[in-house]
Amino acid sequence: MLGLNKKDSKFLLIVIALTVCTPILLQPFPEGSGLAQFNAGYPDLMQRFAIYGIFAIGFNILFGLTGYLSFGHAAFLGVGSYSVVWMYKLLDYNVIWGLPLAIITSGLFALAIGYVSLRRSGIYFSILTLAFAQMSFNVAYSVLTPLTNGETGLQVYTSDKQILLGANEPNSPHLFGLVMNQSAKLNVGDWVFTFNIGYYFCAVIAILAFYLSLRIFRSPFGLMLKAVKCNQQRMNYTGLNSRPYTLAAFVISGMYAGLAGGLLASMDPLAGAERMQWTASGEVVLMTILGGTGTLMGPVLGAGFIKYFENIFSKINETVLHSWFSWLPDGMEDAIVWVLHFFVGKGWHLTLGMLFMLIVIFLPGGLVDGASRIREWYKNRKGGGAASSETSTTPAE
Amino acid sequence: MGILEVQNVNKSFGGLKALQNVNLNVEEGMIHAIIGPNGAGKSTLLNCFVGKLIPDTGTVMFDGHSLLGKKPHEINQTGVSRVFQTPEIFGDLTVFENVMIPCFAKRDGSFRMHAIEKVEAEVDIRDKAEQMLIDVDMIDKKEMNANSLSRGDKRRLEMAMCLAQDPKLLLLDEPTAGMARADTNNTIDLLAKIQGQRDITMAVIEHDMHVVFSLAQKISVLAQGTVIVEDLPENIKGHPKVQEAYLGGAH
Amino acid sequence: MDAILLQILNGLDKGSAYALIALGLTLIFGTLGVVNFAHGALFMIGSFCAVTLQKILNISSITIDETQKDFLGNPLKVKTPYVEAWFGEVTGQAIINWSVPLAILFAIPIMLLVGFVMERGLIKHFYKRPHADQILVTFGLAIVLQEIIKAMYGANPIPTPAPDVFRGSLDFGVLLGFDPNAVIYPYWRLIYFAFSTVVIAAVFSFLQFTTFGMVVRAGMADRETVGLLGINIDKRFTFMFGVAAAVAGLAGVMYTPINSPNYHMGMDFLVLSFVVVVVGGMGSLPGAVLAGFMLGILESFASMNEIKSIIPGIDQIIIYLVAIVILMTRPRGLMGRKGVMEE
Amino acid sequence: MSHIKTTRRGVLKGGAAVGVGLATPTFFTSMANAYTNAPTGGSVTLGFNVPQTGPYADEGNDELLAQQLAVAHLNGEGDGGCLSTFTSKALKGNGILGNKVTFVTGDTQTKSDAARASAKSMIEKDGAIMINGGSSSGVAIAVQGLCQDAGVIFMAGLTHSNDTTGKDKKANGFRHFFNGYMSGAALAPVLEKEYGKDRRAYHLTADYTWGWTQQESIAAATEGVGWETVNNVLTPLASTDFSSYIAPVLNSGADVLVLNHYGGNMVNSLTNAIQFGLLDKQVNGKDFKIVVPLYSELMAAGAGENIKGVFGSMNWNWQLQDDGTKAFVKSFGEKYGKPPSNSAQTCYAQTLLYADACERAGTHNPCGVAEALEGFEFDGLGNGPTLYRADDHQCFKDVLVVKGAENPTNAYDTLEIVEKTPRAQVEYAPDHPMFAGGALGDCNPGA
Repeated sequence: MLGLNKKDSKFLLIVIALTVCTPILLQPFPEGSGLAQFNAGYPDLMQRFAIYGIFAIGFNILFGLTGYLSFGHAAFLGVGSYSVVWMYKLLDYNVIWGLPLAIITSGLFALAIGYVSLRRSGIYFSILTLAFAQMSFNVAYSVLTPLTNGETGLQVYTSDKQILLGANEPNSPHLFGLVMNQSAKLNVGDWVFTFNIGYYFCAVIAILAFYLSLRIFRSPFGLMLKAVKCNQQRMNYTGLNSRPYTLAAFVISGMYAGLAGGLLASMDPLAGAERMQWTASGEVVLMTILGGTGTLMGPVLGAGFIKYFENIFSKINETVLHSWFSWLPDGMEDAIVWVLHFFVGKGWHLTLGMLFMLIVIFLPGGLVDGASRIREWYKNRKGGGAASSETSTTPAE
Repeated sequence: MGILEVQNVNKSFGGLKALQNVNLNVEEGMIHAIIGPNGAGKSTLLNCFVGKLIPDTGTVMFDGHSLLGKKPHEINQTGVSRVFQTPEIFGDLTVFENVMIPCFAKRDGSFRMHAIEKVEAEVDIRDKAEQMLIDVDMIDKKEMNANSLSRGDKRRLEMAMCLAQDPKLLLLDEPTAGMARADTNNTIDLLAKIQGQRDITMAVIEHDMHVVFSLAQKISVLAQGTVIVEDLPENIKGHPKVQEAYLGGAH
Repeated sequence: MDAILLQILNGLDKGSAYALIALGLTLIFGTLGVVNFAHGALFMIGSFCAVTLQKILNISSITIDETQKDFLGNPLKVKTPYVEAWFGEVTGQAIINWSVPLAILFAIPIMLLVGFVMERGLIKHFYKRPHADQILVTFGLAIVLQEIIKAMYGANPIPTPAPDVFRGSLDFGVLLGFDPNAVIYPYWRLIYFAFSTVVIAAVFSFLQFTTFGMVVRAGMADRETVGLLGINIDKRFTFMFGVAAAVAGLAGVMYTPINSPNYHMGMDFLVLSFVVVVVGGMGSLPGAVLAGFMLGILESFASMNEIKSIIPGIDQIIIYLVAIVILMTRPRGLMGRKGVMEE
Repeated sequence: MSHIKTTRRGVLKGGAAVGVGLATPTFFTSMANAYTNAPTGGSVTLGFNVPQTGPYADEGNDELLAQQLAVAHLNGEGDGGCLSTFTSKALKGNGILGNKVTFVTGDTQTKSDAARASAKSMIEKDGAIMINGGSSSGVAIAVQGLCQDAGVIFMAGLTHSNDTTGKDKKANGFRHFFNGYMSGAALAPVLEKEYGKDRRAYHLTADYTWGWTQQESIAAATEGVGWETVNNVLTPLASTDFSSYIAPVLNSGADVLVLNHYGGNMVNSLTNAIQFGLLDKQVNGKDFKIVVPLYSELMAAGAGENIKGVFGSMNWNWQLQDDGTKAFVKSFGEKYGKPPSNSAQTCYAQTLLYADACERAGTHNPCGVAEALEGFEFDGLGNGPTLYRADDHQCFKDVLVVKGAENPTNAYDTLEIVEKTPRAQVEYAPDHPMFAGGALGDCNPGA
């Protein structure tokens, strides 16, 4: 199917099915129950899963395949967002103008930064990319304010030209009239599922992005990128010029980042400079490593994991904790709430930090490693050792 | 005319003169061995051929073109392949992928953006890579991870990778170093077979005199950074200068 | 002229902070080959050693004073630190006043211990793992450490002043024949500079002149060979990790009077210290120190009005710009060794 | 195409009303509700969006405590706080419009992106009908824009930039806090009185939007009383050490240093300035002085003794003696054991004001609430007689000029009130040039 072998086709179909069903899968608990707090099936978070998934998939093409660790990919995210918002300001709210521009500008930006940075390797490369991104962030926050609106973030004002704006056009991002923040709801018993246009728009693009990365992984080009990571010396003595390969990977992953940034602005028409800060660059690095570097699905899982904690755990406050444990005797309730409050709400960072450590200590291959271990354990339990030898030789992707 | 002509090459590192006025002429179709005691400059000389080092003075001509100032991948594309002392392979990839990469390099040149094509669909590349593995007798290890191979297998794999490019000149840096006698003999047979089949010129650096005299059709002896003798194997054995170089000069 | 002199002083002072932090980082980076994202957290913990000591010294007995009212109109609880009760008011207050210098004594064993525990308990298992895994685990550790500090002390900066005798500033200009007030520089910053220089010198001489240091340096160059000689290099590396943590911690303790410490100060310095180490060159201790001072001085110059008026915003990007220029002209930074962290 | 915005909570409860609970799936594409997150089922959800991680986490925590207190008071729990002193008597202590008040919390991280994400989650997931809180102008403006689009009311929390109710004002957003212009207008006469007309000021300004509007305001106000602005130096946001910006100050001929910094920046720049001994120096025959236009209790705590004698302005302070303040401080202090900060008071007052506006409007509809708040005059919440101006949704009230206390008796009276600048003195026309551009637009009820 689509130029994929049977195994990959099956894999892609599973990914598509999961993506389509996300609004249902992320909503496992009925409304009003105490556990509804853990539901994640609301539009904004689902959109973020898809968008940061794209960001991480793209980053993985560079880092996972070539081993070049960029610490400045957030710069491309920011450039993508600014491109899209500028198109809103100049033309209209149709995202069709901004997204291609986001990919192009971030691609050019990546070409320039990559051309310089890729002259060095290892940590020197990482620091060069970091320096470029931090410079971009600092100037975007201050001296480039006319272009970026600085601290406030670039947004559309009523005084903006918007020369293509039609009389009946929606006043928020849309694709030819399909308004991104529109949703439909499905009520099944106590469950409510939200199907959001913006999410499905992101999901379609994310699937395309995933498919493209799958093709790259399976292509001769992908093989060459893996060769860069393995042994650049041998590569050069085999008549291959590693520089254009790495530069191409850098630009492709920069374009993915630009697309992700553009989508962020497509879901929410504001582009803030913080998107370019080193913490944002670091976040995608963490997502990729956490999920499983060099695997196809890992970075997406990592992205979902971090965004889930950021948006769900940060909202569990003491009142919520008390409501969960109200069935306990008072003293015990207070004690449990007191202990737990260090890990949720304002303490969500602590939980995240501890999970980073636990995962990297116990699952050297990241979340994907965990998934394949579970699968293997399950298979062993079911069918004895026969199946395990097969799974261990093919890396989980 | 030799396919590789080296004239008056000098190279020094700081105050140390590693190569002094080296002249070498490797004739097409021959196996040419370069021998010499430790520290004689053999590896330095080899590095000057492949673009890793640039000589301070002198010329290195391959097939009528200068190699000086060219990058390693450009030199390789003109038809020079190198086997390293410790095998340089793509450790995390499978044996088959290892061999496919040079096949791609041979067909597509030093860079091609074939990002949408599929490796699986490249029938000619796959056929050629399989043939190479059959040639070096490793087809049964095709799907193994290259890191998990034995040292001898790694070296055979590296040989296969170099041969996959159909090089005009194959440079071998101590191809049997650290091998057991049986493996060494296998390697000798393999090299002889290759040379018989494909008419490749080879330059071999080697310590093992058994290997040298089994294979070489011509021998250069390098000592203290300079070529002291270049002659046929039968003339080398008893040559006084060679004995002097190996046994330690004037003593 | 006086303006330039001032900025050189500033640059040396800033540079000494950068150099000190980078020195510890490059010990870990260069000796152990570990990308330690928790190094900023070590600096922060050093600072909070000073805060903790200050809090300990301020532990008080509470008496209720009926004549005074607190903000709710209840009788005021008057606090008297036990230190004052035990040593008399004058001595007690002096001890509290000197809490930052005293914290140095307190911080060295704590930081050594933190370093040992960190290395033996966690980092040791990551020597053979990819750098990416090291980044993730040390970043996770950094978050955990700073969240613990946040849970203990809150997010707000905590003032930890220098002893009274070191308040105010020295009028350098008068000594050099300028007008009064032309070149003044705070006493504590001068002390910080001197302190940094001493610590840096101590670390260098330790590595240069002791057998222990020689082995460690040899180990940095070629770990396997030293291991083959039958020397237990691991134990020494553990100790070096402790030393690196102690250097970071001391930098933190002494920094507290300059800027009130807060729980995320480590993250603020993290990126910068990596830039300094890499600009200095991987695996080079003198490189890290040199780069620290160089970036400090250039940063100070870039913040001069005369320069900002020519290139607006130059002070925002100077460090990164210099880093790019240096790494482009010198592939391994100022004094980097070949093959360290180049893959 | 019309906007269709729905939330699960709203749907659920709406669904329940028409008899769902059956297993039959029902599919909604639009809602019968007239506005976003219309409360059903006897409770109404407020969203408290404050920084819980990052440098302003303590500020955010204080805001959160105050908001929780406000919710308790609205529901008739506790001592009722300011309900008894508030001049509007619409609130009965039985929730809002009979609906019990509940709340959800989110973490802004003091980043526009994260703040918008958490506000969205409260609106989309939890059915919050109003968003309250925050501790920076960038975040306030970003979230205000979001609430405008989503059709909920936004009450801004701590935001001091002129832009929040200037070029970035929005019909659904209201600000109880004062702004840079007001700081300037309140401070300048006091500074003139204390330090004289003939002063030369050197400004250090945080290089981002808030810093610029603050600097512009204070420079204009001090120039108005005859001061000269010697220099204005922009400092990078990421700076932690300001020594290289402070070192040249003494040589510039200036005799006053104005620190247009906030939060950690201000704590560090003030600490650095004191280290350089600036306050011990004399320039032009006058004692050197430092001014910090915007103070907060937490900044004062962070800077410690360094604030002694340094002037600044505040929105409110717990040491005020009016009934509203006393009631709030008593209520807050007894519950949490410390006096509230001025951002806590802002968030508390805003929660009450929102509830009161709902009661007076008789609806939770943001348009009705906005209309009730526009032009609303009241007293008894601690700030004296107060007006929510209809033109730009800026609140007008007395502004406090404070200075660092010379001899604080405890951890909480480090700032002392110098003057309560009357409201008339800090008022300005809605079309004042510093607030020009932008438009409120129309209120958006969402549905």
